[in-house]
Amino acid sequence: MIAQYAADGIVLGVTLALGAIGLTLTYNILRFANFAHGEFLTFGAYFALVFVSFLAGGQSLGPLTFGWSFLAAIACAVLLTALLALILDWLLYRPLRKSDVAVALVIASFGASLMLRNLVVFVWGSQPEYYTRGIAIAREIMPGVRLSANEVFVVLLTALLMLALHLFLSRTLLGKQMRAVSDNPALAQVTGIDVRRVVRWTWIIGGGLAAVAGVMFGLTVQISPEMGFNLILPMFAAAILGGIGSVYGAVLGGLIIGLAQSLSVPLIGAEYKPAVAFGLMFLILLVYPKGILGEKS
Amino acid sequence: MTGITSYLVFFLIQALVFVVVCLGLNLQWGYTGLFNIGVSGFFLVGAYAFAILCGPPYASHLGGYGLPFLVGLAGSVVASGLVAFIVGIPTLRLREDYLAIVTIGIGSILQLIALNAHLLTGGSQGVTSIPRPLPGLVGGVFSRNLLMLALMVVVVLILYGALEAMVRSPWGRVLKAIREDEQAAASLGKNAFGFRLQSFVIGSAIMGLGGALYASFIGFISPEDFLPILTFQIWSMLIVGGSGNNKGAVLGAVLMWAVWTLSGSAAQVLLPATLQVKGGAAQIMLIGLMLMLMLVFRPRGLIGEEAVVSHGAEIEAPGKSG
Amino acid sequence: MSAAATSPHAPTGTAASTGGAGQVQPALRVRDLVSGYAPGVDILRGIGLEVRRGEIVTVLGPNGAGKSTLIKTIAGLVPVRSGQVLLHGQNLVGVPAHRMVGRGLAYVPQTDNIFARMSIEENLQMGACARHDHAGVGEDIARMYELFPRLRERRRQAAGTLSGGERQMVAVARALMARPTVLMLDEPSAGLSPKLVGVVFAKVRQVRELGVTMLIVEQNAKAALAISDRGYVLAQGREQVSGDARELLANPEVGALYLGIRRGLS
Amino acid sequence: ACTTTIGSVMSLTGSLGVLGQKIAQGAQLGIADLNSAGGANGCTLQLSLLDDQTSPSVGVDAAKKLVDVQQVPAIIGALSSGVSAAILTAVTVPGKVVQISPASTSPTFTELAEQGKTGGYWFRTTPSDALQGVAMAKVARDAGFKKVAILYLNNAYGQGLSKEFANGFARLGGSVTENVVYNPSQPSYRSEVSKALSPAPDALFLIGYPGDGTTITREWIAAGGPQKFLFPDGLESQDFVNDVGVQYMKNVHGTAAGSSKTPSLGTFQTEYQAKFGSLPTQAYIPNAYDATVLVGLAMEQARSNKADAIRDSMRKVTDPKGEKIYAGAADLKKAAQLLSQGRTIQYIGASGPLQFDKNGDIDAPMAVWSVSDQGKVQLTGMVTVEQIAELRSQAK
Amino acid sequence: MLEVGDLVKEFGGLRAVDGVSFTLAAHTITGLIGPNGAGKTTLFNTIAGVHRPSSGSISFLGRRIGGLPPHRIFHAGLVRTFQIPRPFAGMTVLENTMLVPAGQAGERFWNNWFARSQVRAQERAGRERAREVLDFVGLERLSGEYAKNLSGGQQKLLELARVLMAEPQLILLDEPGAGVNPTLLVTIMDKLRELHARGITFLIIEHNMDLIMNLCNPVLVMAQGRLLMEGPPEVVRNDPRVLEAYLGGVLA
Ligand SMILES: Nc1ncnc2c1ncn2[C@@H]1O[C@H](COP(=O)(O)OP(=O)(O)OP(=O)(O)O)[C@@H](O)[C@H]1O
Ligand SMILES: Nc1ncnc2c1ncn2[C@@H]1O[C@H](COP(=O)(O)OP(=O)(O)OP(=O)(O)O)[C@@H](O)[C@H]1O
Ligand SMILES: [Mg+2]
Ligand SMILES: [Mg+2]
Repeated sequence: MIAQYAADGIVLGVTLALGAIGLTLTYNILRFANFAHGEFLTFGAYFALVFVSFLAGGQSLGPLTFGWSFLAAIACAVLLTALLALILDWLLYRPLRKSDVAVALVIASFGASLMLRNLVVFVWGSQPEYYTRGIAIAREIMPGVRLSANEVFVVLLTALLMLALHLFLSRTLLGKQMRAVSDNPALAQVTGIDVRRVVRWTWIIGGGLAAVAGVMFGLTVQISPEMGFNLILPMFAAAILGGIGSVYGAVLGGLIIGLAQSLSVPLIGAEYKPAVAFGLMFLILLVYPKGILGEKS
Repeated sequence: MTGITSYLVFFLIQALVFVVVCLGLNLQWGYTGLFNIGVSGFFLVGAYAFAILCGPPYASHLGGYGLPFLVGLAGSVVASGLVAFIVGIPTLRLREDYLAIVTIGIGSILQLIALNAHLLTGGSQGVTSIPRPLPGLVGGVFSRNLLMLALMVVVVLILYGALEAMVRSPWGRVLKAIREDEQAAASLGKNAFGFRLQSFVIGSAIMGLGGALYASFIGFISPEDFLPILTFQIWSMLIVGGSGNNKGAVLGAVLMWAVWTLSGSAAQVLLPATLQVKGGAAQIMLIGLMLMLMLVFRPRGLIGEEAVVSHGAEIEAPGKSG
Repeated sequence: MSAAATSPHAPTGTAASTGGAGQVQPALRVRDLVSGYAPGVDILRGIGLEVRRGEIVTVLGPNGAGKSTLIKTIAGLVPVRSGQVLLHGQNLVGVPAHRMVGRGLAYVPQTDNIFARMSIEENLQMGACARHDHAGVGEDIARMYELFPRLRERRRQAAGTLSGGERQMVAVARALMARPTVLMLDEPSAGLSPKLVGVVFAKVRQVRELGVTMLIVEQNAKAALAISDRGYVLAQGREQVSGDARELLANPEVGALYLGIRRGLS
Repeated sequence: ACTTTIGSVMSLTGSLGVLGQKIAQGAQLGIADLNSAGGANGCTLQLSLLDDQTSPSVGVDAAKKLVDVQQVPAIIGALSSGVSAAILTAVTVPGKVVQISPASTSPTFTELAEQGKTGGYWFRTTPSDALQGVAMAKVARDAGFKKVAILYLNNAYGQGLSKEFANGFARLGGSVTENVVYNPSQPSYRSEVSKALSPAPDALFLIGYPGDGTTITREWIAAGGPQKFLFPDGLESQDFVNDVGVQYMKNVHGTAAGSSKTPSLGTFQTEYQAKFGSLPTQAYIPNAYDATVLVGLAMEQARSNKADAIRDSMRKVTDPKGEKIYAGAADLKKAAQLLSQGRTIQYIGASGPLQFDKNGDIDAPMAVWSVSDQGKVQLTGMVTVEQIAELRSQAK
Repeated sequence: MLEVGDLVKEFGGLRAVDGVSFTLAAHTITGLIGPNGAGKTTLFNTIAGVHRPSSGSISFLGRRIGGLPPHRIFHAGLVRTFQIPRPFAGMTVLENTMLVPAGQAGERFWNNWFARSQVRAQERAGRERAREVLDFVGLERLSGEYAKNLSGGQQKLLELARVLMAEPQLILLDEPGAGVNPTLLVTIMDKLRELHARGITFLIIEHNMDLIMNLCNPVLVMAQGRLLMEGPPEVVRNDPRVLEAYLGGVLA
């Protein structure tokens, strides 16, 4: 039975991880906690929904409930969400960055989150939506563990994206420039790094990953205006637990939070489930004050 | 006309409750740089402590001590301060943004306790019949509210004065120094952790005071009162008003509470009846938009932080002295 | 030090190091420069300055004179209120700071001049990030390690944990990685041991021999003027004295007012 | 002509926003019907609807604004029990204004009324949770379920209902395999579902609202749980059924306050569809309609727009001895005539007959609903007041 | 006065300070020189409590202070400056200095309610002192300026001003001369002598040999984490090892 809870936790954890990666990147490079990140997930999911209804039809792939067209929809959602992130940066965050009041950015992102969330309600309504009406019913994939094909797909896709991101950050010049900007923006500029370009790419990657996370979540749970908002705190917890700025930290943090939440239900009882993740995070921070994979002091 | 006055009195009481909480947060954030996003939790502790201490006996949960109003307030202050103390000891050593996440967690844990610890808090049913101050003294609704308002004004004035005296003193100066560079402050003999803890505990205790006043004013509390949106409300008040400045905190609280409540009426006036049900979403969008515009055009809030914190170090104007 | 020898930005006339100033454009020219931070408060109040190709020019002055502000203004970090800045005859006013490197102008800030959380090697790589010759970058890094052997030992260490002097080495090396034609150094010797000060200034001379023009701000006047061609003394945002380096050093008034030279000491 | 304003505070946003938007339409329809029947005391009625954002502090402020600035004699709302109670203690009771909620089911209000703290100004057109629990137990047994898993929302509604059901079901010989609580707005409920599923129940009794409810139901199905469901009034919603997927909703047994046997419901549904374009297949919409209509009728009966008069007339317009009046503009017109002749009436609401006891609570029958083969939510039976009373007396 | 015994500070595998022992006599100005990265600053940081010693002992005025937090060490009478200045950026220069004196009544928050006149009097006195000190380091004109707006050298001067406010028994100065204009440095050296005459002990890291030679006796030399030698300036200056590793053959 515990194995089932663990599997449930991992499925939730990878989605959290995917969202937390984007969060940790923007947090690290732009130096503020973007509470509107959750809404990037939401918008990503809804954008994909729009394309799914356009590209409807096609054969579903093997045991999955969707076909190739769905992958195309994900790609479109990624692009649009990245664009949304850029627009938000252009209109809101960029002017605020100039005034270097760090917390103004945080509060502004609260405001943006509020507005975007209700924009979704206004445009799409508050009813939950699904990519396919059918429910992918879980099968026993190991003794005592039942997962649906969609859930397995989500886990694999996340692993793939993480690998790609790792290669990108460690092998490309842009990846290094991102770290340089996060380290010392003024010096980065003097060194010849186009800080604005780096910031743009940060949003594109963060927004894009958020879109994928949103779609994955929509695929395994549901699409609703509140979905991103409900995920934002666990995502933050994951990012911080893993250590801000660390991609692997975010993944590890996501998995830990996912597992903790899931296992708390049989072990402690669901009434305190949201608290368990925080309690655990708290304990871990006492041992690793900078997060598990955070920078050493 | 009297109706409007009566409403304004009511509005102001609630706004002043938020002013109190906002002042507490300003001490923590504006003057110490403690990123506390568990405001709702400390507010909750104060409210429940007051309800338990001052309320009538309850059948199903703790309470019934029926203590006098001021004792209740003191109890709330102590209770929330104590919670802050316990939370603060391990967490105030962490990096500032980690404190944020930990306090979010504390806020939600406290809310869950309020919801689930039936014997202590009455659980989801809430706590009823919380007394107003001096219940027997006056009769009418309006005069009772006036009395409450007078009391709130007194509380806010005392609090404001006390806080100003604190933050404009060498004490406040040390807080600011710690915020700027903890290690340098430590090497100049300032016990950073000790000062942080003081500020965190006092600020949280003030939030608890706000909670107690709220409970007493409304007369009923339930876990629904203490959702994270409350924390967000308080933060937006502080940021719009201008953190690092107690005047800003007061102004911001009153102003943002007005926006928050007026936007409802605005939606009602501006939207046709058939659209009113979608008006809720429009209204919240409006609040979000306002907040963002406000920040873009005045990122330091309406009244920005002052250059000089301590009274003793005030000179004419920066750069022109000497 | 051949880093600059093959610099794509190096001016074509490498012989310019001694060339007549009249015919050849100065590498860097500043005219009537006014700039400042807070609105209404000018820090630089009309400064003129010229650095000819291949020259080393030192700027001296008391603390708060505006030396760093001068360099920062040239580098595009402080807005110009009036006046001209020309690099090889091309206008620099209004060019965004990150494009300066591409034009051949590199700069070592006085403070906060390393990427603290990146390793030494990555710091050096960042210095070359406006370049496109990938092979050359590796060679240049190796040269920097020759120049500062200490850095090779610590190549993987986060630069923020280095000692004060080690940081300074990283900062200078990082700027050289860009293969600039004009290099501005803000107090490169601060915090270096006497031996290293000697080494750094010797290197500065070597770099100059290869055609890199240099503008140096220094408090260590003796060491700096010893390798410089000319010097300017700044105070309160204005030029007070300027002239040949050796003459400045010998000038008793300058010595007493700005260089801390007085009878009975040293 | 004159206008009389009735206040309403409902959750149009926040956690109950989804439900609230539809419920508010019920109140709006009530006002429209009253107006086409000639208003109240010759004046046109107007509904002043404010959003409480599902937050007590905002709700209290909205209510106070209605009472003080707009001088309304009655407030319809709020939905959430926490908000309603805050408004009751801070605004309506001290301000002596009638408050009538269509959706607050918490037993707290009964307690408050018994202590005399509502001044008689409190009413609700939905029964307390205590009634529904036993009714659901009976429905579950009638459907042949022996082992039921409960997943309930962690609030007053969920806690109350799950407890009442568990007691009632045990008395009828059933057993509850797992009683799992869940918190609102969690990203996912897989582990709660796994827990509820573990001892292999016959059916799931899910207590909550659409939104999280949809998530849980789908996760239950995805996890391979039996597609047999018990749903309370909070989940009586066509949208909910559609969202989960009609194909999985073949075996649904639901309860909700109301009666399938009155003509009121049909009229209400037709009118609602005509006005808003879809059927009112969600809980509490008829209750909001009834609350509004009752206020209008009470004004008419009392020939006054004063709050105290409305309070005192509330029971007179639901007098079992009076002439039966059903929902819809036509009947309301008739009611106006009867009242002007000084006759007594009994308004039978869209949610069923409404008899207020001294605490402002109603004793109502519970309707039983299910999902038809076409996937439509429909009423299929009812548990009468007497049956409920009997089941409850067995408990004591 | 200060006794350091076999002190070791490791970072990961790196021994930045490797078994250093020395004794600082009261009323001396001791110089500490050594190549970049020798471990001088790390030694300071370990003495001042920023780092915990990996092993070894530190005692000050007979009290063991090894491992105490920095603020406790300050109160024991030992103050240090930072090599890379760390002013309180968002505070004015005057506030930066007025902050320093220990035991200010106004630092206990309740005194600001109940003992206001005492606090006020102390503030007045503190302000006077701060003005004197700022005047001395030449920052008087900037006392109302935000510290972040100071030039690099001015920030170093502010560092110095702050320790002068503290009236400690022992001052550790980490490169007080770096980036400071030589003319001003001459006056600063005069002032240090004056303070020394009043009984304050100094330990100074410096690369400016003028300062070391004129001011310090004895001089300690560190290299690669170890104490290389100790002696009067002339001896140290002429030691071949020092010449080779530190001075690079150039005499100051
Ligand atoms: N936190 C740290 N982590 C790792 N290594 C460190 C750390 N701090 C210092 N070091 C290393 O310890 C050695 C000694 O550094 P320290 O700052 O004490 O040198 P220093 O003698 O003060 O040199 P300088 O004269 O250049 O300031 C250096 O090689 C430095 O890289
Ligand atoms: N960011 C800033 N904002 C406002 N004023 C500044 C800022 N930076 C420097 N100043 C002021 O400008 C003046 C000149 O500073 P600058 O840094 O150019 O001096 P400097 O000549 O480099 O001195 P040093 O030798 O001490 O480095 C100083 O009085 C300083 O207070
Ligand atoms: Mg400078
Ligand atoms: Mg050092």
